[in-house]
Amino acid sequence: MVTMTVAKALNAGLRKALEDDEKVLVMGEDVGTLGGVFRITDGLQKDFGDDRIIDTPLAESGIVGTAVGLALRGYRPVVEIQFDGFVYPAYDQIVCQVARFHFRSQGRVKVPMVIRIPYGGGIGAVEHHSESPEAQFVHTPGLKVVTCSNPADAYGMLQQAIAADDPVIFLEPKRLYHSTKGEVDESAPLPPLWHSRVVRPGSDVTLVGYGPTMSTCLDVAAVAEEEGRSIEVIDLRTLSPLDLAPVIESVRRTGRLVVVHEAHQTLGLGAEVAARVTEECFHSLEAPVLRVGGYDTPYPAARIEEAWLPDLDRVLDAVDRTFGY
Amino acid sequence: MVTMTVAKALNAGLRKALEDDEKVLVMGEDVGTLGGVFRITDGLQKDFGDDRIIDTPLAESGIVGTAVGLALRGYRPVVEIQFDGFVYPAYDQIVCQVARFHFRSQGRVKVPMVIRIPYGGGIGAVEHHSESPEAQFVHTPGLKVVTCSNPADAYGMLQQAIAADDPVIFLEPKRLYHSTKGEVDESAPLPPLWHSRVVRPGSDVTLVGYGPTMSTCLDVAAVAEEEGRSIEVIDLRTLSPLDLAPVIESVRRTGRLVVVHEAHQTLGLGAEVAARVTEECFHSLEAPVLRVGGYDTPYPAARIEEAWLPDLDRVLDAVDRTFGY
Amino acid sequence: MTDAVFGPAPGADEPELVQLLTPEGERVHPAAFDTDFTADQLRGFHRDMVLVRRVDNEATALQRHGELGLWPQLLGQEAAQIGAGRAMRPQDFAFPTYREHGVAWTRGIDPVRLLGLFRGTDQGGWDPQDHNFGLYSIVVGAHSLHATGYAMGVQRDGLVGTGDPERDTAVVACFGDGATSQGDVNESFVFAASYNAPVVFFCQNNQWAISEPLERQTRIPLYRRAQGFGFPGVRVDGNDVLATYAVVQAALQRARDGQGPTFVEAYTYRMGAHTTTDDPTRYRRGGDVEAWKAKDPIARLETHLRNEGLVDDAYLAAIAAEADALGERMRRECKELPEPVAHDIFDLVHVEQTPELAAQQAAYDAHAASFEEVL
Amino acid sequence: MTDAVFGPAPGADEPELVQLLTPEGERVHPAAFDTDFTADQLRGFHRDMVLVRRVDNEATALQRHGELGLWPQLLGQEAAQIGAGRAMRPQDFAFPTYREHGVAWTRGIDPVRLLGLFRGTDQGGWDPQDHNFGLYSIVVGAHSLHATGYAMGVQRDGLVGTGDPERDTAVVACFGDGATSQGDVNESFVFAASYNAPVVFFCQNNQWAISEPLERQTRIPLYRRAQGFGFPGVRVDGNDVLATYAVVQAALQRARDGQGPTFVEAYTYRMGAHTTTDDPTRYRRGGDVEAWKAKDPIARLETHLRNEGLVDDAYLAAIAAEADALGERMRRECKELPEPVAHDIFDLVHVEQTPELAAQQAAYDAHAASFEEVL
Ligand SMILES: Cc1ncc(C[n+]2csc(CCOP(=O)(O)OP(=O)(O)O)c2C)c(N)n1
Ligand SMILES: Cc1ncc(C[n+]2csc(CCOP(=O)(O)OP(=O)(O)O)c2C)c(N)n1
Ligand SMILES: [Mg+2]
Ligand SMILES: [Mg+2]
Repeated sequence: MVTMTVAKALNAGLRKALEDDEKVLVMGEDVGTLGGVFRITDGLQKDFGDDRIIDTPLAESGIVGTAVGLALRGYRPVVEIQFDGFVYPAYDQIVCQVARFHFRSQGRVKVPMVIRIPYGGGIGAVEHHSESPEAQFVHTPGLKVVTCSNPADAYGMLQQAIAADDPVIFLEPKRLYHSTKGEVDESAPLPPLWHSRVVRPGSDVTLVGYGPTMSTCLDVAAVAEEEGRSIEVIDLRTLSPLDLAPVIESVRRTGRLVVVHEAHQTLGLGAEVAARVTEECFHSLEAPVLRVGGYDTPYPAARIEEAWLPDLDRVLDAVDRTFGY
Repeated sequence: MVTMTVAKALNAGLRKALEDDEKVLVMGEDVGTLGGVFRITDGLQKDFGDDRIIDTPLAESGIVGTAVGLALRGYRPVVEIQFDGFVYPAYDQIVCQVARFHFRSQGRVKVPMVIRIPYGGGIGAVEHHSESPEAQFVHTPGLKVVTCSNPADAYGMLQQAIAADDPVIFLEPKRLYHSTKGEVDESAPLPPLWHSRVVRPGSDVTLVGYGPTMSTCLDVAAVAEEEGRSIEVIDLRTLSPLDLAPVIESVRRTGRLVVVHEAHQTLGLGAEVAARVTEECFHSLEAPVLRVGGYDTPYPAARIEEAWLPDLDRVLDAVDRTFGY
Repeated sequence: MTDAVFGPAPGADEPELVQLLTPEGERVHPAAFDTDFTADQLRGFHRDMVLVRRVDNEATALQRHGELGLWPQLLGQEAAQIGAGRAMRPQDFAFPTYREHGVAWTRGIDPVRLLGLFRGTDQGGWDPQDHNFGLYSIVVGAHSLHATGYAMGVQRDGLVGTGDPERDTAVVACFGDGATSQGDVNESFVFAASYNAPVVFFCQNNQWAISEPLERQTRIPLYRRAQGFGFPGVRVDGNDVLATYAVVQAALQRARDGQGPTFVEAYTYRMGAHTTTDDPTRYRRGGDVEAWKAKDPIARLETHLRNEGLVDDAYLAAIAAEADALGERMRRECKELPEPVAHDIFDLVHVEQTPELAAQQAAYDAHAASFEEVL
Repeated sequence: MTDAVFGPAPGADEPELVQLLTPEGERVHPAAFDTDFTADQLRGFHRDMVLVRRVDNEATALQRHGELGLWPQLLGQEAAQIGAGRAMRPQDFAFPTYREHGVAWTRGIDPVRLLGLFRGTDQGGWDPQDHNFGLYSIVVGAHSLHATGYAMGVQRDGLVGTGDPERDTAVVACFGDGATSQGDVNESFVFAASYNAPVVFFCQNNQWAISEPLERQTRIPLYRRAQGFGFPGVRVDGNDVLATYAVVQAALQRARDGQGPTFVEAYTYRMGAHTTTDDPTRYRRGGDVEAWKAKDPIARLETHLRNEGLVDDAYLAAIAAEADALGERMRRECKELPEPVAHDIFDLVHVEQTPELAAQQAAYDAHAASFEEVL
């Protein structure tokens, strides 16, 4: 058991993956000498060489496109996109190429690769540095999409994503990189990748989040408890496939569900969770599923991001509203 | 009143817009001499010259990016993307530039432009030619997204989209281009752009579609009527902003709602409609909102596309299922 | 255009083509790239071109008869494709566009396998690994990056510059003149140059991107694009199979030797429509087709072979018969291509199927079964 | 690298820089691009550079004091930016990146307006139309296409080649060495060449893209990229304000005259960090900074001005005092920048607000009000 930050856990997970399989490569802008702008790849080039830890030209489509070629040649590239807002130049490669190679080839070809994206807001950054692009990838068949919310998951899920034979979008809540510490047992078996997880049991309302919003969700549960309300908190972890079994089981008990994410509310992941859970739990629901997402504006200037992002108050408010039906 | 196809109506609408405002430009691959691969721009270059009807190099990001520059210079570019599947190379320009210029400039700058995208399946095409990318644009703040399902709307909505001061994604159901005829009154006032419309009144179930699925929806209503069920059919027309007022009004009467689209079901537009309508009509709903979308696989080979696309039977089946709760 | 301050406009003059065989079938010997061919090689090129032209004609006819939804014709580009394809070694890997029927032929892909994509029975009818030949790429330009990445993999495998002809490996990215405008293609030049990757960019300049003439994409000869990225570019007569072979072979050898990327512009002409749904009469310029007909790739080699006494009427009749048989087989086997099964697609999305897709598959099956019961 | 078949590798040799003023402050007279400057012009360049360096230092300090979230330093690139910016006419339009504080200065943007983006109070503090200067662009390369499109608009407005210096208009796209790898930038070369658009691609090669050295992006001098697209490219000493002015001015005039695009590579060095969050000690190579210090853009012009007797201590002290006052004003006014109001953002998404956003705005207002009541 070692205590480490999310950033360090990701670094350790990458290191382990590089040690375990010599076909694993890391590539992206500034991932080499610099160790990445967030230092997630710190020290890796020194230890694994620049054939495996590859600084690339400044072109995201080029990075993902050449990673596809490397995967076709039998490698397992782990691509770093420097910030969420810079994944869009690679969108065509991700959505039309990465996601479809296996399908187009009638299942003959594999393109195992991981696209790591530091995502989400709350770090006071300039525009294009605080986005939550997950819904667009979840809507895309052929991609798997996961996100971690703590060091243990960061360490374990990244290794499993790299080991998976399917392409995985790995979303890293950048706000937690250096702020969130936790215990990581590097010798324990890795936690399952494709499952969501109840992180706090409760009986009155179900609260679902993932990645950067998990700490808000847990804060809400703590505050609500003082007010006498018992909230069950679930960390989705895997966004595609969506593992809603624990959510459905929970809602059948609680009758109420609130979903939280930073992505824009319209067609954010909450819409899908609401639609599916309502279909599965129609007779159990005491209130409609409520969503707390980023507003449907572009991500705003940093000095008002806290008003824009889902926070304790907006989530608590939604919890309250579920009792108003 | 003239009877024309959707293709011809779009051509007439473009021609009218070009006549009305000399700042309107048309640009894209093969839109000039050829008149576009679907002939939507047929004859325009001959009449308006190659300064206004602009054949572009083969680069979608370049097309949209230069259109942004033209809009900043005071023009109103109407961009043609040759097929839905080729919009993704321009995704960064659309999502990070077109959609945000006004916002980033604190409202000082306008980028009036229309991006026309022939979309949807059912034409027996090879891969990348049958996609429904609307959800991704609806999730993007700063874009407005509309689609037409008949010649009169094609003619009127396109002109209004071009006249709008905001960027508009204009989705054209390519399957209807030459197959669907209807009356167009070129002298009548244009129909409102930002409103959905009840196209067939009914009382037992509400059925919502748009663009290429409208004829299926109307067929479903006709068949259901024979079975003694009265279906109210609504054509959304505007996907962003979503005009759900008529849907909500309808569901409050019918208690049942089915949403149909070709886009992949997960995080397709149906998810948002379901989430919002459930929130607004919680106590009126007799059944959960059901969705009939494309399956969550890449668009398949043409010989099975009919099994993949929402069709009469799958929609009827969903209608039936709303009575099973 | 010349400028007092900036000097002459870069590279707008028309260059010489590398040519080994004139349109009249005369063998010429350029200083660079001259190559000796055996009689078997020459006859082989001829046979290849005759057969792929037949493949193309047959597929076009199949489309007319409603058996295919679409067919992109290669007519006129046989020499470029056969020359480039035959220059490859088995271990080399090619990433094609949608029109690479000739290259596919040289990689041992049965022409019938090409039809599935256009018949709508599949989206890629062969295993790229079996033939070292990628799937046809519909999105213009995207695969150029795949080729470059694959070449980076070859480098990491230690398979450049070993000196072992059985092992040293090169990669080919095939694309058209229009594709050179795409960001992805230019990014592949950046990456290939930056890593000195063993990739040959093989551009068939057939003068058109659907209805748009070359001038819309570039104002200088296309092969000079490479200069801007720091690697060599060459224009070769793409209707001359010998020259295309020689130039591509040299470029591949450079790549295999570890000298990095090369751009080869095969200067040719699309004699047919863009695809069977295209109507070139709307945009073609008078006389072009006639002028290019005089440069036909097959006719010139046939003249040369006859002049050299390497083929006679009997030989040519035998090849024609082989083509007839191939055409006949294509017609038959096209209709026998296995119909896709909707049930299966849910298995093909991922290597490891998700519970969601399993559920959709089950729902699909139940829905389909409910009809079988009714019928 | 030379190749027996393909000849020498294209353009890998290092070129001469266009230079009008040596690092030692000596005025030289190249055959092309030599230009006469008035004393006022020379003093103006000097003042500009001193003031923007102060702007840059002040903003860096403001970041250290927590008043800005981030600041991308221009230190070392003053000559490149002032030279290019001053070469523009009022009617010309520039599309900047995020580091263009010097160009912004020449377009009459109050330096305080630059701070909002980095303080987090706005995402663009000026009206592009008022200054013919676009918003800072964070997405590397994207705005190069906007510049090209804008230039296409200028063409359509009939404002090239009229011969009227008040009307003929050129457009400048500013970007860095790293940006040249982006598809968008290369596509802007394609479009600009295809339409002969009046745009100058002004590339500040400051040797680094964050931690990545120039060699990762290109293996030949960057200005030669333009050759591959058929328009001229020039490398100019980006630490020489006179040379940069002269070259950019000539390129702009070409554009205004209707001769199309030009690529100008201003060869310079980023003396500071990439931004205030960057740690260049992790990647810089020993001696580089020292070597470039000797080429300082301000020092060399100051030497020249002194040698020519165009400035004296009193003059320089006055400029320093002006810089102090500017710095002091920036410190004060930075803190006075209006705080953004969350309510307002719902009004800024569209020209015509949607009912959905009106509803979200109302919900936001109600939520915010509920706290005001509580507090
Ligand atoms: C990204 C993308 N945009 C547009 C298209 C539509 N399209 C198909 S082929 C083609 C022209 C291609 O021209 P070129 O690269 O010269 O190849 P050729 O067809 O002449 O062999 C276009 C525009 C596409 N397939 N992909
Ligand atoms: C599309 C995109 N990818 C990545 C980044 C992150 N990023 C910001 S600046 C930079 C380096 C830019 O280098 P260069 O173009 O040389 O400009 P410089 O900063 O040196 O002025 C990178 C990678 C970005 N802003 N945009
Ligand atoms: Mg072509
Ligand atoms: Mg730089």
